[in-house]
Amino acid sequence: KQMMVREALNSALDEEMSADPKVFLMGEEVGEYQGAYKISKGLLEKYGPERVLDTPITEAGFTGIGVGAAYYGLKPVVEFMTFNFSMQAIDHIINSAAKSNYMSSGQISVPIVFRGPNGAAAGVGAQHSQCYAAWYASVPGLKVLSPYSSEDARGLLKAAIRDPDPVVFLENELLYGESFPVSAEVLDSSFCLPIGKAKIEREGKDVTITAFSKIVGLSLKAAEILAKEGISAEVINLRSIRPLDRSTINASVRKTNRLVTVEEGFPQHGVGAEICASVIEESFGYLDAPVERIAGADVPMPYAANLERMAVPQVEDIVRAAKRACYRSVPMAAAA
Amino acid sequence: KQMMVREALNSALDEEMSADPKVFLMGEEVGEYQGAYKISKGLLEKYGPERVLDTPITEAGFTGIGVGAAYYGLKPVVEFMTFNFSMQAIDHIINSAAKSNYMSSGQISVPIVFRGPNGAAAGVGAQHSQCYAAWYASVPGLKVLSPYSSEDARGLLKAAIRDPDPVVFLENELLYGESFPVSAEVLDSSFCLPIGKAKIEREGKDVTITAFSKIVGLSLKAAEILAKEGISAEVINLRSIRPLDRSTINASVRKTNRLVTVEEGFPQHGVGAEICASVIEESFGYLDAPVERIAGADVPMPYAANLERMAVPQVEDIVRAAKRACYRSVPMAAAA
Amino acid sequence: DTTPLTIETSVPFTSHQCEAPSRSVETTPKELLSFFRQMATMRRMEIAADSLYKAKLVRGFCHLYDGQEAVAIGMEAGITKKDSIITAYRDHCTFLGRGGTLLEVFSELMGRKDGCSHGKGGSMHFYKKDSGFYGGHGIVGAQIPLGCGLAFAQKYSKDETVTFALYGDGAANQGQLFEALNIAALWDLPAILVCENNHYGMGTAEWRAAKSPSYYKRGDYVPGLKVDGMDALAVKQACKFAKEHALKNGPMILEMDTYRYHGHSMSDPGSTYRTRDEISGVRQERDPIERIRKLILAHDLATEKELKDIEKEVRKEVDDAIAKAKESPMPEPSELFTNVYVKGYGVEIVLMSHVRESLALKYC
Amino acid sequence: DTTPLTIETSVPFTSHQCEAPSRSVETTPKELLSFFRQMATMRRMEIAADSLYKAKLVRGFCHLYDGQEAVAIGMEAGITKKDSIITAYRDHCTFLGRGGTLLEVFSELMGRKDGCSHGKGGSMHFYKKDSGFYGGHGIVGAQIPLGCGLAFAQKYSKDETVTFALYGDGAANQGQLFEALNIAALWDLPAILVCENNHYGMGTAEWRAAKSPSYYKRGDYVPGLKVDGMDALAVKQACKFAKEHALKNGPMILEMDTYRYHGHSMSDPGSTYRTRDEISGVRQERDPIERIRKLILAHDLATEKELKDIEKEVRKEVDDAIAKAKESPMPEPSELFTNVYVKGYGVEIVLMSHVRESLALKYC
Ligand SMILES: Cc1ncc(C[n+]2csc(CCOP(=O)(O)OP(=O)(O)O)c2C)c(N)n1
Ligand SMILES: Cc1ncc(C[n+]2csc(CCOP(=O)(O)OP(=O)(O)O)c2C)c(N)n1
Ligand SMILES: [Mg+2]
Ligand SMILES: [Mg+2]
Repeated sequence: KQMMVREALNSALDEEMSADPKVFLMGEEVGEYQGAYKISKGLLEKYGPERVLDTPITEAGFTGIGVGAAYYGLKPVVEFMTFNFSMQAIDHIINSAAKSNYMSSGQISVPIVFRGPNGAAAGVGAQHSQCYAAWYASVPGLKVLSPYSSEDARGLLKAAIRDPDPVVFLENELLYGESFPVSAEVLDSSFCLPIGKAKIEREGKDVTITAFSKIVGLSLKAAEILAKEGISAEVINLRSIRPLDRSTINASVRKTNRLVTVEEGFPQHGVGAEICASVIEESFGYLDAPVERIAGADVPMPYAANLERMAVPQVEDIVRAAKRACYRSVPMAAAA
Repeated sequence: KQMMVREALNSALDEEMSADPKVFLMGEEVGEYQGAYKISKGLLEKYGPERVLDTPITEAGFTGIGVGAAYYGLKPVVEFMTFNFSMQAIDHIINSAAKSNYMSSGQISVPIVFRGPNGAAAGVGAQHSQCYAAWYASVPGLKVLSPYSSEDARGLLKAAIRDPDPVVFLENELLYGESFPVSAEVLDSSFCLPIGKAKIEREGKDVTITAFSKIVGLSLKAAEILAKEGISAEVINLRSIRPLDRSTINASVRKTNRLVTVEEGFPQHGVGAEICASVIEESFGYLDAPVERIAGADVPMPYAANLERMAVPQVEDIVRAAKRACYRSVPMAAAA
Repeated sequence: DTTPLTIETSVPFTSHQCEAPSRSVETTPKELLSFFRQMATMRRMEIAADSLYKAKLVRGFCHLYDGQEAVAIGMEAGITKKDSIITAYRDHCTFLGRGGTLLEVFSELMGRKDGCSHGKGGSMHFYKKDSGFYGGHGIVGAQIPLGCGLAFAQKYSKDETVTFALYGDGAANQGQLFEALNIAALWDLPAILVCENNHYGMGTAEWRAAKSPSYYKRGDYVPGLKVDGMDALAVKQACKFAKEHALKNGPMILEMDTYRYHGHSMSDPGSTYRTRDEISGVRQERDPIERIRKLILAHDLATEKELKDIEKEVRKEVDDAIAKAKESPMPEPSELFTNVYVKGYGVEIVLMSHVRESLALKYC
Repeated sequence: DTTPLTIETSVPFTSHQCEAPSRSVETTPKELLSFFRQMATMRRMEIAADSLYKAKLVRGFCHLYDGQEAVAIGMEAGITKKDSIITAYRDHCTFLGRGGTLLEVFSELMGRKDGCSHGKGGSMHFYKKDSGFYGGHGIVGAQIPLGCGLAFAQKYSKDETVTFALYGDGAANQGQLFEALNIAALWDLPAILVCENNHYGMGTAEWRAAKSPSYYKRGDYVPGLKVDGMDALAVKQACKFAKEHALKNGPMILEMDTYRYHGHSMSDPGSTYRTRDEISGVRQERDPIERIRKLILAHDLATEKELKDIEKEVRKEVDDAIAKAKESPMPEPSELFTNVYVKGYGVEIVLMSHVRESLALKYC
């Protein structure tokens, strides 16, 4: 059976709301409009305006309200129309949500989910295209998930809602309409994925490729091309950026001895940098080539189609990096 | 001659305000109160309330106003009482300041400085101790500086104010009262440091230690201890986190073949991770040991003195890491 | 023809903490005809943008202004290009009003070199600094403090000019409005906050988003005026009044009662949260262009035929601009890395471009 | 002694969008005596905290509440522990009012195990969830939406309780207040926004930070009450009134006219931006404890001697608590890593503790 990511998210929300009366959804246009991207379609009708709340365009205010409701024991799901707008509310995500359980020595837990599309969509320009994975995942107290497939979307969103801690859930607008095969297990309402575990999407032995969200798809395509050229790439879908599944990543690198990290966000202090450091810390002696880091270009997102294409990683970039990692055993600098 | 960091910042502000009538200072308590940490002492009296503006406690509002004034061509210096409060205004720093020159193809430049104390002070708890270096320095369009000594403070703040781009200037409260020797050159009103250049604070040949802000001091102490044990450490004061001076760092590592990165901020996606990745990318073949990454503990800052001490890097942590890097040539994981 | 002409506004102004200006607005035949031509151009331009979007020549978000033209036009008539304007993402017509060209608009929409942002900004990020237009902002509410900052700079520089910061009814609930307004009032900044109340923020009717939808009273302590935003002359009168006020006494709020015919952006059909009757009712009774057409005809300033000819001319101008824009090249690949910083990437600025070596291989 | 007693508030309430409650407040001798004892305890506690700070036993920030005690006390008298309270960093007395102990206060201030946050929170981060106290927040203004969120949850859970969200005059300018209030009003949340107007936000007098310092009118459309915050009975009356209102009609604002004797925090002498005369004037004429003392004496509910004895007892309680707190151990080193997440670091949660291996070496 095939399922769209949109449906996967919608059904996960629906099931968790139906299972736990403490779960409610709030955000801009989530109710009457059925969600700016229709993720919450039908939920208002089903659960009523007490549990599906349209908010004004005031992120700081409604996010603070969500966090306060979580203090009290409810389980809010706060939708950001996109994560770019979460910056207006970031103080509540960091200072009010992530740190409260610690500051109160466990008195005030914050079971809340912040979700919405993250990163680049298509042609929406610099202010609407930022990836917040690295920022949020740097903060102790938060968990940060980023699904790729419909299975991920269902299993991780359900895990996030059930989790007692604040979870930042980074979706991708361009995936909403993509379909993925789903098993009966995935469709079962009890289905849930563990937080902090990566998934090996494709096994391989020559080079490890790490990716999350939409980029997993590109990496899989790259792996296919590489296979044709005799390079067997292992593709890791991170799923969880915090906690980062260091053991899966390191185990893979110890097998392949080569690593390409791919992400859409800005390079500096990105997820790739962290993965590189994690591997250097744990598997330095196993690396046969420098880590190849592919990231979004270090510029605000341009609008023009040709520039935009250059600014985000493409399949060919991944292929090229993997080849570099495999064919070249001298340091990159010497080759450049 | 000795000069306190506080004085260094104050004199830099004073001189730039006197040199350029477009420079003005705004923030909470910067005027009549002389600054929460007295950085702006005397400036209100000297430049009047048109150029030294006390604002209400409304970071989003006054930061937006600062950025708007910079659009028009003024050169605002916006003080955050601490950078923790910059989260209320971060959307303006990122979306309104960093991206405007790009989005407008160069029409709207944003010559503004955001400054204030960053990172941990002493005993101020989880909400008042965060380091924002890695976040801001991930964003194209921003420059991010972090001074250690009085020389740094003067030279970098003057550079920041004169720079045509938005600069995030991360000070450290615990350094304000520290004195450093300053040369006549540093005291000259024309003194200015280049943005994007690190400073080798101490030359060495066995191991490279990178640090910024207060941690530079700890690293220098660690280097002294190491020297006594026969290890010659090179200490790099980064000064600029963005642009990061990759060439100075890599040149040093190519000489010492060992690297310890130190910072107070959270480890994941931190400055250390980036430096590690930069060195792996450019100097992989030169590394004789895994990079040692020292960072703040991966927890919100606790209040209790004993816990707080554990949460921030200490001299002994740096010494231990440097020794590990020097004495051990097998991978860390194998040793652990 | 510049013979003075006095015309009554459609409805009286409603005022808060101030005395409303007169309903009698001074104008001239010339002004009315130029209103007509400019608004017709804007209307035509937005309709054309709609088609280009549907033809997939425009990407991403695209927020159209048709229905609201009188605000852009009336405002310009009341102020000068030395005054500053800043607005949100619905910025095509505001840009045109400031003197931007159709070619710049269409080129930007299609991501071409001749765009006002050389294709790097897109629909939401138009600018024209040389005549005081500071964008084009995508984050709801952000332009309000930014506008107050422009006003701060005007006052600081003793320029005797003012800033108009435009925002929607949805944006009017943003906390940063209150923060900026408080500071503007404390510092007597020459800032005019213009709420373009088109009665919906995306799919949310004003009363569902605001406990008090009296946007002209948003700051208790700041004078405000409610204006028929479909009446270009009323807008002109209000903006003149507000400018004078702001130069003397600091900030003021103008609420423009207006309407957007299109959906919120191209992905919104615009018909699920309001009735077709509501839309056609506004079109029939309050359309800003028709209002001016009627005035022109009533005062015998032109014939119906002459007005139709203007519309034909306008249509041709738009078509020509589109044709030209389509020929405008994409930006050079190297433009990806320019304008991140003012001085570009010099020796001092280490670009991490090698992170994606491919870029360098392909284009540099 | 619980014989009813009716006492007039010091000054009338000033109201906005509602009818003010009666100035006649019902109380009892018992209540007045307990007000006296509790406020004396608070006062003594804060003075002791000052000394501990100067002795370097308390670190970082330390914001004292002396002068404002009537707000904490009066509020508790008007509500129940099922209602929620949330406040800013000036939280010691609010915590005590909710039933927290002196030992917990002093231990927390000194970063010890017996602190209400086991030493991990510090002065600004006190909590007592079991009696509805949700902190203790360090970011100016943040507690306002958080408080509205608590109220949301109360309404959602049909608990028939309310939340009091306390903030300062400085915080009252924060945009998030307006955002949260708007939502609270749209959704009829049982939230009471309590502005503790002590007339200074750090070194900034209210009128320098707010164009309109009528904090009880902050939301145009929301009823508000200005209350003498130095009069515990007036505070009680207002809080009762507000609670009833909020359960029926949604949010309400209470402005408490109060005063802090200490500087903003321990680093602020508190005398550069206000005169010593101003401070001593308030002490002499409006002190909340003296007001209750006078009432007790005027109504012959106790003798001066008895009140002095209470003060002595209180002093001893405080000293004892400090002695005990000093003996409380520092938190275990392993506590560094607990409570980051609810379930601690299990197999699933990979702590990056090896990043600072030293920690592991030393303590784990
Ligand atoms: C902070 C923020 N939140 C959400 C959005 C998404 N968004 C864009 S426009 C819009 C509606 C704004 O309505 P209004 O202010 O009335 O302006 P109008 O579109 O009607 O001109 C929303 C929710 C955004 N751009 N920024
Ligand atoms: C967002 C933010 N900005 C600045 C500060 C620093 N700060 C702490 S308390 C304070 C003054 C607050 O005054 P007020 O709201 O009147 O409360 P009071 O201290 O008088 O009780 C300031 C500026 C902060 N904690 N948070
Ligand atoms: Mg609108
Ligand atoms: Mg105050």
